[in-house]
Amino acid sequence: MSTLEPRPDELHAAVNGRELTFAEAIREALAEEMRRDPRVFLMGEDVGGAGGVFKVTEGIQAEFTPKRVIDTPISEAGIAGIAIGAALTGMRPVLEIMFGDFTTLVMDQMVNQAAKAYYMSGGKLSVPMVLRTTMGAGRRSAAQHSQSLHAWTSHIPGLKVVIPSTPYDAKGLLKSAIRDNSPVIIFEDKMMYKLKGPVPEGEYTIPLGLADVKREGQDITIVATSSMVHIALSAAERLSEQGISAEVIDPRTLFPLDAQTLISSAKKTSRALIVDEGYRRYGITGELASVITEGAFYYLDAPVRRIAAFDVPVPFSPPLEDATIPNEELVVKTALELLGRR
Amino acid sequence: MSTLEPRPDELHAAVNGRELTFAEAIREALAEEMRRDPRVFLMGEDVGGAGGVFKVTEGIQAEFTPKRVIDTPISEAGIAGIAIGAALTGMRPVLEIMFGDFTTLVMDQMVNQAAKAYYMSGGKLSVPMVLRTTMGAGRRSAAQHSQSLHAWTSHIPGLKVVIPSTPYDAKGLLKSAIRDNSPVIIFEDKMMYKLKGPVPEGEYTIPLGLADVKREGQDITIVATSSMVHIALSAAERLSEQGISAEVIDPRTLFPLDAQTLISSAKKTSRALIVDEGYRRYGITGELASVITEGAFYYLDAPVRRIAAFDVPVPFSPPLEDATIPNEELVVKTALELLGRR
Amino acid sequence: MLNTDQFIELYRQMVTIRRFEEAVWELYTAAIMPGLAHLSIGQEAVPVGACAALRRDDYITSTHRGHGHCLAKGARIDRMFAELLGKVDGYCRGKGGSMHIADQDMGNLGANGIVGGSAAIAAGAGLSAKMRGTDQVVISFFGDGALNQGLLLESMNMAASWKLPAIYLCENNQYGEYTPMVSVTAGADITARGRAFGIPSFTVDGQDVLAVHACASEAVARARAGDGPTFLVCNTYRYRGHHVGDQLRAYRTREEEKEWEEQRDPIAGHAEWLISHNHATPADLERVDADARREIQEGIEFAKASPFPPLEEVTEHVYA
Amino acid sequence: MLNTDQFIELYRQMVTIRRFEEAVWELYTAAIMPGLAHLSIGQEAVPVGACAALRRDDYITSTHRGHGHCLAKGARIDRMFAELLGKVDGYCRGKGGSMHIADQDMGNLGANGIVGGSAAIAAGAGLSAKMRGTDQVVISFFGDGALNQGLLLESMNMAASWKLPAIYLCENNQYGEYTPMVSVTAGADITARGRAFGIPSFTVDGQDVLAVHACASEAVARARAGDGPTFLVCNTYRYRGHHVGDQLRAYRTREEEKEWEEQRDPIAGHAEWLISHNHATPADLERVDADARREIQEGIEFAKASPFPPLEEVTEHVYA
Ligand SMILES: Cc1ncc(C[n+]2csc(CCOP(=O)(O)OP(=O)(O)O)c2C)c(N)n1
Ligand SMILES: Cc1ncc(C[n+]2csc(CCOP(=O)(O)OP(=O)(O)O)c2C)c(N)n1
Ligand SMILES: [Mg+2]
Ligand SMILES: [Mg+2]
Repeated sequence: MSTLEPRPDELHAAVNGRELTFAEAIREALAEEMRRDPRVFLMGEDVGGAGGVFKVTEGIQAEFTPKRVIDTPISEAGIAGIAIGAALTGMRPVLEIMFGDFTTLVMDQMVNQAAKAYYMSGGKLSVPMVLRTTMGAGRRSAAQHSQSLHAWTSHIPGLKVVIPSTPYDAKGLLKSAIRDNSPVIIFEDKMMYKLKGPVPEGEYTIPLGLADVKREGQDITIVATSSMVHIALSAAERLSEQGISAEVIDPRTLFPLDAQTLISSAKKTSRALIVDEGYRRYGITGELASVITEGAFYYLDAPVRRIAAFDVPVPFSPPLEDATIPNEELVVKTALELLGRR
Repeated sequence: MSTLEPRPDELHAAVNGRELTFAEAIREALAEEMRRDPRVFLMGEDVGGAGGVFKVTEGIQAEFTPKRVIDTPISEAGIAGIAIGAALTGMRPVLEIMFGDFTTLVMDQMVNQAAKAYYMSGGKLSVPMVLRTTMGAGRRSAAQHSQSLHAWTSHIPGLKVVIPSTPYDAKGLLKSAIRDNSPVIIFEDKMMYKLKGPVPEGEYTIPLGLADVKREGQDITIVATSSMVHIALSAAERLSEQGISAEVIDPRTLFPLDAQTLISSAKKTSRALIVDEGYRRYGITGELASVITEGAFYYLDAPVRRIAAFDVPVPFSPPLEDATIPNEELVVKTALELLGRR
Repeated sequence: MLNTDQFIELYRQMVTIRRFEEAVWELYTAAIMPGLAHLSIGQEAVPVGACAALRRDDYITSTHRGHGHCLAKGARIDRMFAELLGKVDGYCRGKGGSMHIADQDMGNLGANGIVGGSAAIAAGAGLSAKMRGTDQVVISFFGDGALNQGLLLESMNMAASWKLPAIYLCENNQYGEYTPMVSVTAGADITARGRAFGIPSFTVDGQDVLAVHACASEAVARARAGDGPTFLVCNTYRYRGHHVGDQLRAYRTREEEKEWEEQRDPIAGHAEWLISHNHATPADLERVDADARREIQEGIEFAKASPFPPLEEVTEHVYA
Repeated sequence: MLNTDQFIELYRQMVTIRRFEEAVWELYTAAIMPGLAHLSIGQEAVPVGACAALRRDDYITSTHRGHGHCLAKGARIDRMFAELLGKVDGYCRGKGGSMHIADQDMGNLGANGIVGGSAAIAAGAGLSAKMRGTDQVVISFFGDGALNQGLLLESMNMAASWKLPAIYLCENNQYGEYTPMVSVTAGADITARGRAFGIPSFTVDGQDVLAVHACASEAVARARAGDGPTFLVCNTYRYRGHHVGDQLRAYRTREEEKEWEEQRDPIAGHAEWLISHNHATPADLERVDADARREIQEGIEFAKASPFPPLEEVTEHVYA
């Protein structure tokens, strides 16, 4: 089921051919939620006057004033803590951490404070905040500006993790994240900000914990996240030219994880392949492969295959960087191997 | 092969019935390395005068003076950076971060700086440092002092991760870690510091990347880490009473990972179970299960099972805390299920 | 100015904290209380004087040494003991324990196991008060050790830049665990760290509950008026070890301990003041003490009688 | 005191940095250089004046805006261009790029993509020098934005506590990206942040290479003598956008830009000084400029001719 046809369990509106970029969809979600709920506010480095270094929040400060769109000092840990404190006391902050690589600076606040406050207080204190950050290589930004560190927060009980692949999903998921009463991290691939896709006007949300079948197929299951969904879809197209029908599933949220959709697909196709842009070891692919194997072992004809970024710091040099990122070619090749076609 | 019989590929000395606690073994490794190499020094909060809150470094400052055993301010990120700077310029620091939960504060320094310096400089700058920290629940220390966060650093290329389960291994692995030219993180289960075990006098090292078969068996493979090794060994004993021969494998280092030893065992037994005390999702167990499944799929009679800590912040209340930690009972039960005995 | 009842109330609170923590020591050594706890015996004047300057709807953030803050911000003894024993009637349903204890309904945003970990949370509560248009203020308690956590300095910078109603209150008990403050904390005068951000910064005798109260009241007034943060360094001393059961004493001298305990005890000092200013007789104060002891005994009984949380709760409260 | 050759050398270095970065701008806009780069055009006097106070075996830590530091610490132009183009002859074999560029053999411990990220690394290099018994010193360069990173303040505290031979040098170009320094940096005088740790702290005219050199020399002498750190705030200005290709200009005024460029340019200023003090003629300076341009042209040719690293290198240098 493509995003053109929202699932029946999603709030939705007619698409009517309207298209937005990934960045615009996020901006629209932010603005709508800020209009709806005066407790929602934005903070981050250069999110206000400059509209964010990726221009995602452009124009938001003009509508909502600097009181609700706050340019902060370069103090990642501090601004995360400020968001937590505000969330504990009745506000619903949306914090931007410019590069996912800098989430390394907010781990104590997010993991030891935000993720645990509700539990440690026996349900008395809650932290309804959203942390928006980026992921993805390919911009020749080298090792400290190219990582996809979504595995870390996905590992932590108390956090929810959203990883949209389309403008439609980004908008609907971000709105749900903002309305959620727990801390939610959302990873946006910076290479997708200009990607266009259908986004209906007006209100819709996508519940966290619902995978989306981006393409139906019978012969092989490809589970892909974020920008890897598009690589998987291209690969599926190429596979179809060889008569292979690939199903492409986007989990959309890493926690809560819609394990059932992944498992059912693998049971149907008997072969599964995971594509994620994080580092391979001890990351997303190992977990998703295990979840599928646990649920569909007796249906599988071969072990689940994993495609991820190389386990190396992302190099600057373009040919080297390109080699570290999963690509369509590799997905096709791996799928064919998995199907015994090579 | 038990630690009483070091593997032939390890430098070793005769054991002669000598026993040390886990803490003493670590202390001995530190002292020996400091005597051997004047570049080695220790730093951390209260590691000097007080000998560390777990008494691991007791007496070290008296031998090596406060110049080489440095009590630091409570500035985790800062002291990590200081260790990195010292390592970049000819020293070999061993940094203690008191609780593994506080490694959340050093992630930027360890992940964006230490792990990447060698790569980003094309091999010109190296960071020969060791970060010692703790893991493990069970001390009624609640959610911010009980986590086992070894999955995070294991995810990061450029870092090595050591996770010893016995005094013998702790000493030999720590010595190798100190001699390694890359940053190494070592996780010590604080519940094991008083655990006794054979440790030969004098020089031996254990290479990083070599799993140890702690108990040989034919019917089922139990891969266990850190203190879970002892739970696995007790479970294996109980299983043997029911005529089941369990092989217990301790990877000892999560990176480099001795995948071959895990896979060979699983091929032999056809059934594998992973026990680790980190959070379950997106953690150690998913990776190890995937590695085994990839390598031994066609030999496995059932999907690899995983036992890990509950995916909840560690609760203070004793009965609740106990429920979150894997135990012998659960290992036995899961093994029996895996063997179709239930 | 405070009246006689309020002066005596300060005394009552300090005595209650001391008796409470003496009982914690006993519960721990009798192996009735699980886990760890950090006692603030000797430091009682700081939370009591400071929290007396707050309204119920004001916030505090607390530390690993948080029983005093919790009591001074209005928590009940019985439910605190229940928390310390891991029982379901505890403020956190037994899930938090000593290191996370708080009566959340009294504006306590939690004790904290991460040194310095709540400094920015406090600033965030202040920002929130400002955005919501209330005149609530927040006091962030932290120890001298936390002065060297970068997060604290980041938080002070933002509190000052944005004129947040946040009071940064350092309980300078001279040591972080076993490390003397002066050996790891550069600069001759700690208050310079606040002044560097343009924050009005003062040193206070933390053993004098009236002095603490006076300074805190001024700081609170400044914050409520929209004039931004204050940094207070309250000099104080913990009589016991770093944590219950801690026997290490090599890091400080017996003379130093004796001087603080015998010359500068906040409870004895305030008692003398109350009597010499005719606010109370020795017998009045005896009665306060006896009442506190009784309440504590009852609280312990309550806590012992309370059950552990049902096992199903282990997976509850992970997500709100 | 410096001699004529040295005065001219300062000029040569500043001109080289400017021409180098103008070339970077062109390489970027011509789509020959991949990725991002942050130019320090306008700020040249700071790295040049500061590094001139250092020996070859002294260390620096650099920033995302690091070309100037790299050149001033002695790197070759050709190998720098090779790095910027991702070629194997680059200092990092093309793996680092602009944000991680360094001639490591000259004591440059690396440019850094994390704002404030190298502050503690610098302290560590200082600690190491002390432990190894050398008299090496380290200069930690960082921007005004990094002043609000807690790590920097933690590092200053340790450098001061342990009297480390580390110089904290803030290149205050008045903005962190698009945010004015004054809007997010509390306190009337930044140097108070250093003084809070007892560190001698000074404001320097960062557009005057001789002033920078003089202050840095004093700081270096203090560090070498074992008297600990210094904090220098060098006021400066970047003429171009935050990064190459950055067109956003709404965050500052044309007048402000003009004032700095036309009234306070470090190269023009030093040229005037050299001429008026008879250290050089206009023709001498022309020649310096022409030489720099030629060297840069050759460096670019070298870099273009250099191959990309072989693909196998992608998995090399992960572990030492
Ligand atoms: C981030 C962090 N680092 C280290 C610790 C271990 N620790 C607990 S209390 C303490 C000393 C704190 O000193 P101070 O802030 O002065 O408070 P005090 O204990 O004196 O009240 C330390 C180091 C911790 N809990 N959190
Ligand atoms: C930890 C971190 N946060 C944010 C960024 C994004 N960023 C890059 S440069 C910059 C501004 C830095 O300002 P300043 O320190 O004044 O240096 P300048 O760019 O002015 O030279 C920011 C926010 C980063 N690279 N690292
Ligand atoms: Mg203290
Ligand atoms: Mg700047």
